[in-house]
Amino acid sequence: MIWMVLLFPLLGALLNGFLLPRRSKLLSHGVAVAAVAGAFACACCVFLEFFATRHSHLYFGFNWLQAGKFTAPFELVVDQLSGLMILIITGIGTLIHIYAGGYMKEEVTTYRFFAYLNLFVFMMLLLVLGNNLLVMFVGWEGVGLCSYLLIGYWFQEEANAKAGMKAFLVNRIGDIGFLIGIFLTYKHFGTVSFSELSSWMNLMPTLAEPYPKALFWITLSFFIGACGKSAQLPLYVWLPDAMAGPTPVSALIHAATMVTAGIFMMTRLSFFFYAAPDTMLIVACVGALTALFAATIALVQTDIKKVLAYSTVSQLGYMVLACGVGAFDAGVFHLLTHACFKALLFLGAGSVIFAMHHEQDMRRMGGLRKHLPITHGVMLVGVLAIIGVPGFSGFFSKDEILWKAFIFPTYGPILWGIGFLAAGCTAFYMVRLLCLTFYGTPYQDKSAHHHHHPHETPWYMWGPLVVLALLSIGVGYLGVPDFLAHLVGGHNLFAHYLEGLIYIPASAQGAWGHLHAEHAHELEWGLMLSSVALVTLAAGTAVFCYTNRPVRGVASFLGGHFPRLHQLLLDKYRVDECYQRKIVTPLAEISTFLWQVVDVRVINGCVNWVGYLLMGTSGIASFRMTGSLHRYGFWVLAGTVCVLIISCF
Amino acid sequence: MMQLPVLDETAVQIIATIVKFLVVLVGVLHIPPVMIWVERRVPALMQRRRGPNRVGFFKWRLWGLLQTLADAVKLIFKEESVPGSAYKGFFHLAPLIGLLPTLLFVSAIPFGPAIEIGGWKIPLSVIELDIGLLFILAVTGVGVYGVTLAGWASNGKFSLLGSLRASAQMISYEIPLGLSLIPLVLIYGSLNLQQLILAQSSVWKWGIFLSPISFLIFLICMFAETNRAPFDLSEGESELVAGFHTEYGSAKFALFFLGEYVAMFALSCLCSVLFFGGWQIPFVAHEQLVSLTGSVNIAALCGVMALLLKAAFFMWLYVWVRWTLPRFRYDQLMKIGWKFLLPLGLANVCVTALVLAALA
Amino acid sequence: MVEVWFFYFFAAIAVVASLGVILLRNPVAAAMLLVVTLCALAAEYVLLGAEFSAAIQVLVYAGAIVILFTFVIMMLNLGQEEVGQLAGFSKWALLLFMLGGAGVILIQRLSMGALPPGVPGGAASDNTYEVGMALFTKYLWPFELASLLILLALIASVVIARKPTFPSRDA
Amino acid sequence: MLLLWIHSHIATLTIFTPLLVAALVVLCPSLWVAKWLALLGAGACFLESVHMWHYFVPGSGLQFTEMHAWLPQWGIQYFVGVDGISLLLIMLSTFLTCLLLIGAWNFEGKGQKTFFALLLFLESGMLGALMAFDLVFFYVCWEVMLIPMYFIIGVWGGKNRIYATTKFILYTAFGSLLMLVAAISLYLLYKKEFGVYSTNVLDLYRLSGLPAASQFWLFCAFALAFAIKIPLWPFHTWLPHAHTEAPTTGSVILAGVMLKMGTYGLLRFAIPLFPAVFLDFAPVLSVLGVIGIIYGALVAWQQPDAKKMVAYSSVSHLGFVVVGSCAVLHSMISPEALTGAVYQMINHGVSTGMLFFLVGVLYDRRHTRLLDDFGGLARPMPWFAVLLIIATLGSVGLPGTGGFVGEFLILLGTFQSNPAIAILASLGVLLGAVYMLTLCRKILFGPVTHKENESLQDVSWREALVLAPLAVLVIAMGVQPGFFLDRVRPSIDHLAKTYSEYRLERVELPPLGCCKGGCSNGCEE
Amino acid sequence: MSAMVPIEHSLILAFLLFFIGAAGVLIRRNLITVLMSIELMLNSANLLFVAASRQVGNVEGQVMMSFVILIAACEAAIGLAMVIAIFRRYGNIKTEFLRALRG
Repeated sequence: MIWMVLLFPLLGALLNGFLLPRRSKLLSHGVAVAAVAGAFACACCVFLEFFATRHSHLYFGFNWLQAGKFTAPFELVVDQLSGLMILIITGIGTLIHIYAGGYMKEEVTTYRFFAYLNLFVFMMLLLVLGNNLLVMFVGWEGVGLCSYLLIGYWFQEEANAKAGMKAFLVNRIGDIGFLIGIFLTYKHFGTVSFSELSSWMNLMPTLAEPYPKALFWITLSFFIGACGKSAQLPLYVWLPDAMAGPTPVSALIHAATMVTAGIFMMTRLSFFFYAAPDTMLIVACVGALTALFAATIALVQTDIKKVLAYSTVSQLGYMVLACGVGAFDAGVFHLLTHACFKALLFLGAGSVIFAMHHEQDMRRMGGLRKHLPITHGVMLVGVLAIIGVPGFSGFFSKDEILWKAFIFPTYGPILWGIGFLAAGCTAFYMVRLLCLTFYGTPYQDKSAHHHHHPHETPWYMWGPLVVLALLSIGVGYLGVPDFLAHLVGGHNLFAHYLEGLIYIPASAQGAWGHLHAEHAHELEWGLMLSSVALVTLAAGTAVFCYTNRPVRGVASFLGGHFPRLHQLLLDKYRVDECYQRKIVTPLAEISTFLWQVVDVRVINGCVNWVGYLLMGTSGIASFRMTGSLHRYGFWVLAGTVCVLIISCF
Repeated sequence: MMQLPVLDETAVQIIATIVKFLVVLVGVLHIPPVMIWVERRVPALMQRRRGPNRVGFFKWRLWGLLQTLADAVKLIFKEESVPGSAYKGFFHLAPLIGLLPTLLFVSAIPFGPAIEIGGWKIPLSVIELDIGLLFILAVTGVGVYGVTLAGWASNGKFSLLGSLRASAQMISYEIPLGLSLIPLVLIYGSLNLQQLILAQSSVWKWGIFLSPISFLIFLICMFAETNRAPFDLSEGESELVAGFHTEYGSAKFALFFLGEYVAMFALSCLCSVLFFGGWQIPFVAHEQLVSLTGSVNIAALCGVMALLLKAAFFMWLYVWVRWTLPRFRYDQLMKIGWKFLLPLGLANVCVTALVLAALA
Repeated sequence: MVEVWFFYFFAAIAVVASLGVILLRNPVAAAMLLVVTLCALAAEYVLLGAEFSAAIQVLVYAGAIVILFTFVIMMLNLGQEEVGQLAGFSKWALLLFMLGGAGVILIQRLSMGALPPGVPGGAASDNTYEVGMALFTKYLWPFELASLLILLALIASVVIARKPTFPSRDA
Repeated sequence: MLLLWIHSHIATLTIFTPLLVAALVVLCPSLWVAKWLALLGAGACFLESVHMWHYFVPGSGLQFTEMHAWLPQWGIQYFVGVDGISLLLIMLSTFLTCLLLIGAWNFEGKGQKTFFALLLFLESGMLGALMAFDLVFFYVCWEVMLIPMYFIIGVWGGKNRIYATTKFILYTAFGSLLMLVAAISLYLLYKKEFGVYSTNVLDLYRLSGLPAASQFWLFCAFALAFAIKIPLWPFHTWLPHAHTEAPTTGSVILAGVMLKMGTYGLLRFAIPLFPAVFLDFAPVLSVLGVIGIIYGALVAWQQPDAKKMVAYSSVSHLGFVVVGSCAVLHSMISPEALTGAVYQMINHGVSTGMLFFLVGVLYDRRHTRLLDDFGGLARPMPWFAVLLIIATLGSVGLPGTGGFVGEFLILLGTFQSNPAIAILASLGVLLGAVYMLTLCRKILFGPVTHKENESLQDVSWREALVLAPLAVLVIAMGVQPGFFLDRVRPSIDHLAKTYSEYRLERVELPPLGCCKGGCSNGCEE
Repeated sequence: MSAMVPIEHSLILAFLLFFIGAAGVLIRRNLITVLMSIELMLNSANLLFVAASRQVGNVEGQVMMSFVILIAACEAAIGLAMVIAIFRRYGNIKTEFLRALRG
């Protein structure tokens, strides 16, 4: 069954990519949806099978890579984490596939799109199912490849191709971290299998040198990998650009699944991370900073997808923060909820864009509520979920993270504070998005003579949205924090579910004692209420600023009084430019220098110089070579005569 | 027969050689008139017309034989003209250079068995050589110079082209010619022409029967070597006016004529010698003939007659073929020489050698 | 002693003709004189009892090689005005050379006693047969190799003399 | 009976089949027949190598050996054999040659027959060098390879071909001459130690008591020859010229197989013959390799010419192989790295060969290779785009392609011996992606800027016939490396573990018909 | 021909021919004449062979002589082919034009 989960999308990709006739869009769409839906069905079976026993199970495929002592079998594992992930991937994947059929209706090469998309699902499944680092890495880079292909799906535009390339390359930087992590792991542990590593860590009561140090480097390396894939500072730059791809892609890859791979990986290796507190601090800081950083950028963006993209970066920051403070379960839970509501938001935004004929600038929207009622409704749910309105899924997950951050012994309150601010920003920009898009007066395009009225999308596009909206509300209740759950006599189902997987290795128990320590519920209540208050405040401000009026208020205030700050935010802190100026351009100049000067002049020059030297020498030696046949003949014969004369004596 | 004691062997031979040479020279000089007559009368016969038959004394017209004589006289006494641009020396020399090898060729042919005069055995060839065949080949090779020089010295387009063609042709066909002779040498085991003749003691040992392919090749080469139809490209009148002797007139032209007919004669003789038993009369052994006639000399004379008859047949064949076959194209000519005759000749040599080795 | 006189006679012809070869301006004349030299040498061979050699000398040299020369001269149509000057370098060379040559001959002449005594009547009776036997027994392999060589030369000369495939100097 | 004969002379047959066919091809009057003949010959040669593959018994020994005295008075033999280090390269050579012939089927320009014959001749030389276990025979084949390549570049090359080919020949010949000198002194040293002359490599492996100084110089000479061939930085400058000027086929064979001769020679000769010096030199070679990796990648990035870019990428990729071969670890070479190195050789041959083919496809159509002349080709040429992307992915070492397996193993092993080198080398993985994706983007993506490009023909069936197997191979090598590596692993491990006192034994020829006995070394569960 | 011509005579003749030929090679600018001069030199060698053969009393000298003739034929063929090629290229056959060896 587990193989079927993998096989379906692969088959779908192959069929769409190589085998099927390419004319029929319906066929390619049907095949793609069937492949993912089939995979989803199988994934459900697999999950249920696992859920019944709660015992992780290994599936050996074949002996993939073997050299020296190194072995990396193609082996899959189904446990709490991967079971959940395959559900997310195939489930949300199915919805998005269905939706994509409508969204990509006008495309000619839909087969290509669906082939990539199915391939992506396959790779993502491989990533989450692999039982060793190497198989995971296959999926890890595989999804990067699909992301590259899908971002550059509209390759006719140079910018899209460049964005795809940027995504791939920035990811590759992270991948190198991942690779080095693998090397280090193999060096110190002699294996790359999760199960073996896990049991090794589990059995070690204490870690002597060199392990602590090694673990620091190992986890740091892996974290670099995670930074790349999960768009953390400083490697987040690819994700906003990745919005160049079709919106379903953004929903599936750049919101719901692929970008969370870093969190997934860190959770997989939680036993390592727990054992490396120094790294954890770095992780937490990076996560928190990313959350705030991206959120501030999102405040002023005008492109609807860009806002969502930065929002994604910010939310990923939350997840990483969760990992960093040791709350992997909270991180994964946020992953789950985020997958639902961010996919929802993206698809909703996609519907808007679709309805607006590929207009993405929010300033040119407005008042769409009347035209797109369903979309509006689901978007509203999504926004409420993401900003953490109580009762919606985001509330539970985000709150858990903030709480865990707060109790983190090192700089805990500061981390909480950053997260808290970010939550406020989130509320502001998401509501801003909603207001600009759906409320207020419609934008009057003076120049457009044939204004099309936006229409609600067909059922197979809004259908998935509705499902996702329901999920965005519903999944939150899986992970109600303990102190709330206790009110109704339950407990955090999700954390409980993951308990078997995420454990603190024996050697690191001391450092993470606070996670299990009893804390005052009042504090927790207080924090929760304060964040609710902040969210309300921010949302209210946004509503005040952006509804039914020309853009003003905070935004215009900011723009008016702090123009440079506003500009800085608009320019996304000019990080891209900085990278371009400080890294890419110098590197290109160095390359040119190496080529034009070092290679052509110096090295090749030396080689040629030897040749010229020889040529010159031969020139000196050949001055008697007059080229006259007669002279040569004369000397030959004269020599002969001389020899004869001499020999006669 | 009376001994002449004052003469020793060498002197006799020298005198005999001079005499023989003179005889051959005189004999050879008579060939062209006769041949010209033949060349006029035979086609006339073939074409059912009369040909030149008017010239004569009174009623004796001698079937037109005298026409030739008249022509000869005319040729010799005609005014000579030398082209202004010609290389004079070679222009004058060329006909002689052309004639000389053919005369040498004829000199090497044994016209009959040795005769006895005054107890001296005198062979009936001007030069008796152990390597007669090689000598003939060598002389044939040198024969090209006449043509070549004539064409070149005339310093005219047609002449040059004609001579280039002629000499290329002659060189090309010399090779199959030589190759065709090798089987005979292998079979009879000698290069001496007299020995070769003697080895063909009976009709069935004639070269034509022992090595028919050689004969075929030789026959073709014979025509080519003498630039006769169908290989007369070098003087193809429709293309090159008259080829290498375009610029020649009067006596020098006559010399060329002479050279050509002597060459024809020599090759006919060689053909008879090599393939038809030379001076041997078919079915009559030489000893029988000697005993029959009672004199070596008369028998030898009969032999000479036999050889001349055989040669006459080939001379006639020349004429016959000339009036029967059209001319080849130049590339065809070369193709036949290099792509057909040469491989055939080589194969012939190999096969003969193998057969001989097998028999031995 | 007739042979000796004959020898001198032909030797004189050979030397004079060969001088003509190198001195005459007209290449055709030179070629003709070369033929004369060769024939004279062939006569010398006969005098030396090498009839076979004489025959092939005429057959190959005169009948083939010099014909080739003549051919080429005619084909390139080299008028006598165009060619035949002496090389500029020649005077010194010739002088030195002739002196050297004379010296060598002189010395050679003086040291003649070192030569092995001749075998009287040494030439075999059936010269051709002997040569043939030597060629096909003792010298069989060299002979075969030589045939290969001549085949190569044949092909090579065809290839070299073909119409040029390289661009001419002006192009 | 015939089969048995073939079986017992399989190595010799494989070497000389192409040579024989090459002669026939030249002599064949009809071009059509000659072409098919060449293809058949190459196919036969491939089948012969498949035969070897099939009967190859996993194990460290030397198999399919054939030994004849050549110049017995000097101890020179004709000695050929196959072991795990050469087996894959042999397969690659024969396979690529078949494809090359198909690729050059409708060759533009004169002398196709000669061209085919030269290719086959080249194949013979390469196979000879790969199978030779006699130093002299190896040297002969090593030099013989140069001749056809010289003509292939010099006659059918681009505008600057004479310069390129002369440089190629002089440069490589310079290295080989040094190697010859070293080989001769090795030969004399052997005589000194054992009292007999021998050029048998298996004998030479037994040379142990070489003085350090002479080992030093001998290693230098050998290593220089191989470094030039590889080409290791900074001896690489002949490569861009040769590649750029060579016709497509020449580039493919040059990149596909000939460059590997250098790394192969390193593994076969330089390392096991002079282990002590190698230990000292390994860091140097590694550093040069790493410089090559990064330098090659950076320089490739800025190239305006697609072919030159791929050429520099070869410098980078071969750097990996060198790094992998020099990953010394506690008196042994890291087996992982060595396996990776061997695998990377094959993989580079396939993926770079494919890239050169693809550039050739473009060149055939547009007669230019400048990246600026292309752009947006994915629309008019979708299949071409697919193939180019597959080749690119293979080249950048995406997991699932052979490139990943090779690079990963190399880096993994190198990391165990020298983390700094490995980390720097892994930068090459990143930079590799930079330039390869740039190539892809500039050719395939963006708007179609040149009008001529809008109506370009997609890959033809014949080109697909060449490229599809390579594409399949790129992926198959990533998915099932075991299939390729299981047979050769024992040899590689043997070399890795015992390189300091390397010995090679000759193995009896396995009987015909029952081979599968020992191949289950890791290929079943 | 029983009487012997002394070998010295042949030697001197051979020397003369050789030097005449060599002089021809040196002083003539016409390639064809140069080639002919080379033939002369070869012939002098032939003469020596034949004379030596006579002197020693076997035919090996003559065998050698036939080889020499053969090589002369090859040389003439190739040489003349080259002359033709040179003529095609330079338009004449003076030796001055053959200066490719000039350093």
